[in-house]
Amino acid sequence: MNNILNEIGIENYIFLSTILFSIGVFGVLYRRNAIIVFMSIEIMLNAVNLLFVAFSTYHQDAQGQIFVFFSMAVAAAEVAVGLAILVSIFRNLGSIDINKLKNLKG
Amino acid sequence: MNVSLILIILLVGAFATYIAGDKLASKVALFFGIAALGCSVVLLNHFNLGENISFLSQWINQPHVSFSLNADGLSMAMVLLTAALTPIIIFTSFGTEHKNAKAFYALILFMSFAMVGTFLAADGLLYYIFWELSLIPIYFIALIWGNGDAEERKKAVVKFFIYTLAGSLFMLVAFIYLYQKAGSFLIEDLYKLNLSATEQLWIFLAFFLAYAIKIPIIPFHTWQANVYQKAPAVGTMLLSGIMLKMGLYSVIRWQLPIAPLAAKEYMNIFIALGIAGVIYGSIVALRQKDLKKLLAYSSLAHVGLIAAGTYTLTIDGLRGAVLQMIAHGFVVVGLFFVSEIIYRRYATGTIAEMGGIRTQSPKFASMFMILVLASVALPTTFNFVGEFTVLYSLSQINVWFAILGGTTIILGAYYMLKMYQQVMLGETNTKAFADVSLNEGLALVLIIALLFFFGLYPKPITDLITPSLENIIKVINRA
Amino acid sequence: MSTILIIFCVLAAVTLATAFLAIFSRNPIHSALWLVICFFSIAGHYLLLNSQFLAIVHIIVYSGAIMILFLFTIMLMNLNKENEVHKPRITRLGAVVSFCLICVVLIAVFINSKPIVGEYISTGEDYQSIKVLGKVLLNEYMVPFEFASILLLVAMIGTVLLSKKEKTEK
Amino acid sequence: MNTLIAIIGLGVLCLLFEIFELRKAIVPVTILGLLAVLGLDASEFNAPEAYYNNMIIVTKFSSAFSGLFIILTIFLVALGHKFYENQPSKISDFIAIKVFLLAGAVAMVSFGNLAMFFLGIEVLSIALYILAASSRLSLKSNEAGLKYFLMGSFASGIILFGICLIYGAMGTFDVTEISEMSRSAELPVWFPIGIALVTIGMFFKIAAVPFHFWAPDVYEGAPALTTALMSTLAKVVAIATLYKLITVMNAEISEGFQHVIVIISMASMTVGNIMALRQVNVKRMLAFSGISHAGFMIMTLLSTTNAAGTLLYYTSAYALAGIAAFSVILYVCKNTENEDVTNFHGLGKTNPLLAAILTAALLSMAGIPIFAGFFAKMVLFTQTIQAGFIALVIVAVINSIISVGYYFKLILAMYTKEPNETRTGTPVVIYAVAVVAIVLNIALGMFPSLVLDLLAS
Amino acid sequence: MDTSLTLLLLLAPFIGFLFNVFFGKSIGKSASGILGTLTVATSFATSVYFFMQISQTHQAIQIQLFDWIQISNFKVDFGFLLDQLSILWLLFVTGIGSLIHLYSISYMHDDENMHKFFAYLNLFIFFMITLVIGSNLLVLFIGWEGVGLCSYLLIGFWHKNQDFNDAAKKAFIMNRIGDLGLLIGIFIIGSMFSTLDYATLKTAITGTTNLNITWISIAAFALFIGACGKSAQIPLYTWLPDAMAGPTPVSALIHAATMVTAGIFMITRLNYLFDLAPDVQNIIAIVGAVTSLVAATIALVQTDIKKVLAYSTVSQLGLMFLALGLGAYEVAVFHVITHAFFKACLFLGSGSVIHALHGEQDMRKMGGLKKVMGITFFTFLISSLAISGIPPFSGFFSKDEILMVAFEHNKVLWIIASLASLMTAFYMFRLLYLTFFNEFRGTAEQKSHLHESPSLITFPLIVLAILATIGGLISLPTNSWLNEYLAPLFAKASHEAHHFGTTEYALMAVAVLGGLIGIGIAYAKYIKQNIVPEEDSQITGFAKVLYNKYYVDEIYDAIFVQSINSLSKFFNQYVETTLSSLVFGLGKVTNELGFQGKKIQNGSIGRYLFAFVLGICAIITYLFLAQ
Repeated sequence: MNNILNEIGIENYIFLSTILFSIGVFGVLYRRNAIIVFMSIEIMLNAVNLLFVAFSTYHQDAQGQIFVFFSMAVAAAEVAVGLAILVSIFRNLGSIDINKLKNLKG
Repeated sequence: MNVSLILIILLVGAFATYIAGDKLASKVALFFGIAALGCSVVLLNHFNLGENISFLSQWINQPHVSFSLNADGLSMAMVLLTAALTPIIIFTSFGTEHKNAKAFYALILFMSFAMVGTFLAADGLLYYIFWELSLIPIYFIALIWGNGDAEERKKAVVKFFIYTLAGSLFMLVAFIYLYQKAGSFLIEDLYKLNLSATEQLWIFLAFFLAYAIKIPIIPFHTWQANVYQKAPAVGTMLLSGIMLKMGLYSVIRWQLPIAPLAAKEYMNIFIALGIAGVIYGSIVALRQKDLKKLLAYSSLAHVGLIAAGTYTLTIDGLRGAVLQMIAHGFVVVGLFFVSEIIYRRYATGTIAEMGGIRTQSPKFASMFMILVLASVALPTTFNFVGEFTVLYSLSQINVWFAILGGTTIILGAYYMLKMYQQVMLGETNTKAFADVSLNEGLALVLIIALLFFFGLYPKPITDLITPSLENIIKVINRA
Repeated sequence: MSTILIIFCVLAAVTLATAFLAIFSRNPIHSALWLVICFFSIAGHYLLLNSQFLAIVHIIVYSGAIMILFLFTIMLMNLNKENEVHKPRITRLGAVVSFCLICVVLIAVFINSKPIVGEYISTGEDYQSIKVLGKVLLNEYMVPFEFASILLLVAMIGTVLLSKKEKTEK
Repeated sequence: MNTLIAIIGLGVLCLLFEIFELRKAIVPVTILGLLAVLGLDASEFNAPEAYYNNMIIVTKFSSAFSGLFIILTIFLVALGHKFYENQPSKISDFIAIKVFLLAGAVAMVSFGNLAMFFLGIEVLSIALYILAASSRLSLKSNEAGLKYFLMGSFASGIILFGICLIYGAMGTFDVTEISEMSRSAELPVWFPIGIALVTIGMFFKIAAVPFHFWAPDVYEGAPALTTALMSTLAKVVAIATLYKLITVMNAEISEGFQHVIVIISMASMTVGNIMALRQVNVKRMLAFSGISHAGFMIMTLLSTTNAAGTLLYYTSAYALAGIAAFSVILYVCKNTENEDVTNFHGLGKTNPLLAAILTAALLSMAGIPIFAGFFAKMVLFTQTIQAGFIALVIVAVINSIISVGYYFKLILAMYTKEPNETRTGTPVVIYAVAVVAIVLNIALGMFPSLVLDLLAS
Repeated sequence: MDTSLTLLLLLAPFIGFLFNVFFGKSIGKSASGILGTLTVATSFATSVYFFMQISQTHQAIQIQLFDWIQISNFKVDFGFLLDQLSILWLLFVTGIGSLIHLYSISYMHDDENMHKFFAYLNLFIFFMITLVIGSNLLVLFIGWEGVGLCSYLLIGFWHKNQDFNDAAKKAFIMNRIGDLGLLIGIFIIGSMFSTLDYATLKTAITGTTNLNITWISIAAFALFIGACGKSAQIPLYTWLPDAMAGPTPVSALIHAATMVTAGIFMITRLNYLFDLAPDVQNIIAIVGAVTSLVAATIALVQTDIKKVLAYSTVSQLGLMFLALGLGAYEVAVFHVITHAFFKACLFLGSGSVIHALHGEQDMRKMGGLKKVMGITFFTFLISSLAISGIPPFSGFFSKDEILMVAFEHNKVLWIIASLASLMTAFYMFRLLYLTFFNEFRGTAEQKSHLHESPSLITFPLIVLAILATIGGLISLPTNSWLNEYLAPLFAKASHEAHHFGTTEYALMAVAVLGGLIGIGIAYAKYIKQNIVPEEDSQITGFAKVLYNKYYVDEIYDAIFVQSINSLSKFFNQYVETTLSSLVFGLGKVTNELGFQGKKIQNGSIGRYLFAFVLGICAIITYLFLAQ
């Protein structure tokens, strides 16, 4: 069986992941809506997941894919906790604009 | 029996004092102070009999640090000074009420403990620990029991603490560097090191920063006058009587033998700095309006001379410096006690508010006069012996050093007598001034007696310190 | 250019475009929907790389669970109508700068590195079927697998803790 | 391994206690349980072994640090007894989360596989996000939680990316294999980049400059007990893990990497100390102090071969002092809205014992002898000079001097200002924790070899 | 035996001091006075014993008590040396000291602190004895400083008056300037010869050739500065006139007879050293001559009776230094002794006058006292004749020898000295006439109280007057007992070689004539014309310069005191504050940085993350792109 990467090249995956990761970073910085910021972080994690799978194929090794499972678990857990925090902020503040959260500074 | 006993006595004393409660604290502290003195005398006896009273035990394996206390003549002399002054200082405080006395006296004993440790330590790190440890009690003593405006005092004391700490941390770096070279902090191993000239210079400067601030040598003295003024009398006495000597002692014990090449190379600069301190301190003292500040600057002048003596690297310089250190310790404690006696009666340190005290209190006036004279190194007082030896050693380096350093006997007389005149003489003061009480008198007489005794017969101390100083000179000249 | 490469390029373009759109959309619901598409395209990549199981899991977890959670929250907070005022220009500029920086730096590093020469290894062994994955996960990776449960447990307790009202006992 | 299992079991037990309505017993039982775990941990100390395909590798390093974590957790749990007395329905959750957090921490120092490392760090982080935001009615706490969460997730993303690149380079997550491979062949550049990214992620966790911005805000906003946890346990775990990561993967520390470490260390110390000078809020001040301590701890990375003992000692000294300090802060600021220095005015008069303890703790952090903090710094300096970074040591020394400025601000407030309120009540647990922590600190100072030699090879 | 007697000699006054300090107040004034006197008398008796002994044995007595100071290359003992010179000094110190103590019993009787006065006097004697009998330079230095201290204490005896205190302080400090010189000299000697002991030093110096003359000269010069301070020579003389603030017996004892001669004693002691430094000797001679002239001119116009005597003392000391400078040590010693007699007598006489006038010292308010104070007048007259160099009084012999020596060496010096002598005669008789002749010019109230002083005061006067008369006998021009007695001390052959010829007689005649001219002018002015010096404000011209002592005090004040004070002000106001603010400044800068830094931490997650990203980029770039 042929390694699919002979067709595509691992570099391309790396570039794709990097750009996707960077988009995530960009989103985190760009948006002030906390939910979108969360989503951007999910994009970052997914970019890495993609790379894991690509490397998994590259090495012909299952571990990379296993790691993606853990990564997903982590993502899920983070989202759950993050949204819980967000909800309680929304309850207190009536908004999830992270620019309004500047009470702690100095 | 070894020297750690005296440390134990002082440390136990500090705890016992704290436990004894406010009422008994002063007496318990005095008891332990005297016990420590007794112990040190007994130890001296053992030492003179040639017994080994040093103490060595492994402490930290990696890095290699030992709990090593070494008692040679020099250390013993300094320990005796501390042990003698501690009970005297505690005794002088009897006339003043201190709130939270248990903590106050415990801190005094603790400080004494740390200072004795500094004098005895033969391991660089141990020495450094004691050195730093002695800062904490004096910080609290000055801060909590000091006088004057609280904000001002805070400023002065914090400056003092940070400043001295800053200096000593560089010393720590130097020690670590030395450890790196020698593989041990033990003084004998450090003495054996053969460092390059550049290394020695840096080490020397790092040490110098620590000591110049502690001693203090100009221009590192700016903390001194304010702290002396703000600290309570006891604190000032501890600072000026003993703590300054830690710096000078350390110059002899650590700085010079470890970095002799640098010391020799730049000797003139450091002597000149010391002498500049003499002249500068004296001149600044002339216009002081506060008695304690004036004494602080006089202290600056005197230690400047002592420091100059140590940097001559001659046996005379070192011997004179040590003698003068001890003498100055007693005199300055006496003088600060005098200022405290006045403070107790007039509640002021401002010289302008004094005057005309002599007619009201002849005994006090006489004792004050004697202390003033001792401070200006009148022959037959102990200070003369030291000052003479130091000046002699300076003259061996360069006559101009002796002449410039010798201006201390002129300028010193000028500001001290001027001060005495303004404080004590003149028309009888309108405010009543009770003559010294029995306790006060006793303390002063004790100090005066010691000054005269050793002024006429310094031989015991000279004999005690000379062999160890000769050893140190030998180490300095090893390369 | 082989078919696979073309597929890859299309998928990549879709992924990146939808990711961008998710971030640029004013309406959070739109963002979420763009993001779902993005996840699907990533699942497409997985399929391309022949890891079907992972692709399915990915869709189930991300699109099915996580994004639903997002949407649920958005609805709960009634955020769908919010017209977000844009951040001040300096912040946007900062975001763009950092995007460019991190992109350029990372890509530059990767380009700088030695290119992989020659054939990619191909053992021919099965390494990503459900069977193999299950064996690896439950044998070698048993401990992390169990430990992941702790992670989820903590998240669960935490979520409960954050939302639970205190009993006013006094 | 047994330690980890036991800890998890204990966490589950806590949850069960809630179900069986045994809330009163939770704290004591947990403490007892943790003590037992500590014993278990100690028994593993001299039995290094790898479990389950190298997922968990118990070494002296891991058991020593685990021991430290367990001790810290005991203190924190004990403090929780008082802290959560108004939230009885949640106490089991809080305690359980802390125990699980401990599990994550233990996993982080005893990982043998990057998966364990990643899961461990996520357990720890998620638990911390929750704890930071746990005061749900307080906007400050919410803000702290969100900030920490957002930035923490971001950092997790970076770490994950790093792990991915390592995997890409090595084709395995097993550290032993990675270590062997890193030694032999020519590696793709992914590996060092991966290491760098993981390190950066860990720098975030230990709040090193320039990844430190979250710390002051989060410390200030989070409930005091959580701040205590973050500034002691979390920081210690993170630096220990980073140290282990770098040593165990045998990442060749290039000269450039050393430079980076040196610069970050200097920057952390300087920024942390200078920023702390003008803080009014004590927690915030300690956050900056923590940043500067992070700078100190990072110095150990410069001599990876033999600095484990030093790191253990430094972290123990720092954490114990931190626990003691936070106990006092908890006591003083229990009923106040904020943790400003003004609340500490006159503590020396109203409660001399606690004032003395806080003073001792601050002195230890400032590195004044006989307290463990001094020896920690001293040993650290020794090692760094041995490694040849004398400039770094000099910067560190200058920073130590600056740090005295703000530590003493607090001490001055306690001793020179008049008290503005009378304090009543003597919470025994707080006293006990504070006293035990500071006694341990001083004991470490008196006998540094006890800890320093623990990890000597 | 010798040791214990020496100790008795030394310690008797010290015991008196201690006793007076501790019990003086309780035992009463007279008792304390008598005690003080007796202790000094004891010392005198012992001195006489030693004098007898040494006259027979010609053997110096050396006593070592214990080691004192240990220096690397030598050791200083606490030891005593009783030889011809020290015993001679002892004799007149304790002798005159006893008389003055006696005198003081009455003189100070009205003072509430009389016991203290005697304590100080005793202490002074003690230190003076130490100075004289010390076996090395450092013991001498003890006495040297000790007498300075006593001088300080006694000048400022009436310590309620701050002017007196200022005078005391001035005396002490000017002395200390000299002391520094002495110390430097001691250092140089110590390092050159590794000893400070007179005996060893003498063998070391005389026994060695090719000595380093430069250093010896420097040492000699330094020692001479010390002598200048103590013996009130230019430029360090200004303290002595001010020292008259002390009670008159003090002026007599310390500032005329004994302490101020310490410089001469020291130089005589170290004559072998000075002999090797001819340049320094020349300086000494010139300084001495100039001092004698300058002081004499000032004395011409002073109106304070004690000030006149003070300047006269300075002038006479100048003559002694002239002799020292010319190498005629025994001549200087001779003049020291005669001067001690007549000057003590003069001071005590003036004290008697002041006593009678209840403290009045201004000569313009005296006059005509001859009638009421016969004994005082008579003794005063004798002493005045003696100081003016009128034969056969003692002063004639000693002064004549000085002039003769001067003539031999240098005519200019001789002229200066002669001029000074002439002036001496003038101002002494001006003083005499203004005080004792004509009519009383004081208030009526004072006049009613005028009386001759009690016998306790007059007795010492008489004794001293007798000594002033016959003192010259110890060293007659042709047959000098003194020269013989002192001969063992001197390295060079003594000056007795000068055979008496016409030159000598002519010189003698010129000297006497000078004295007589001075007396004559004074007579013409103050008896014939009955001039009374003007009020201070009316003095003009050169007289004003003289009256204001050439404004030397003011000049010194401007140059030294003011500059030190302004330096002190400068240091205090600028240097101290600058240094202090430098240190504080560092703290402030850091603090300010902290304050500014707070602005960076503005709470915005965006900014934090931006920094995060920048950090990542920077690190990655540095690690992987920069190389």
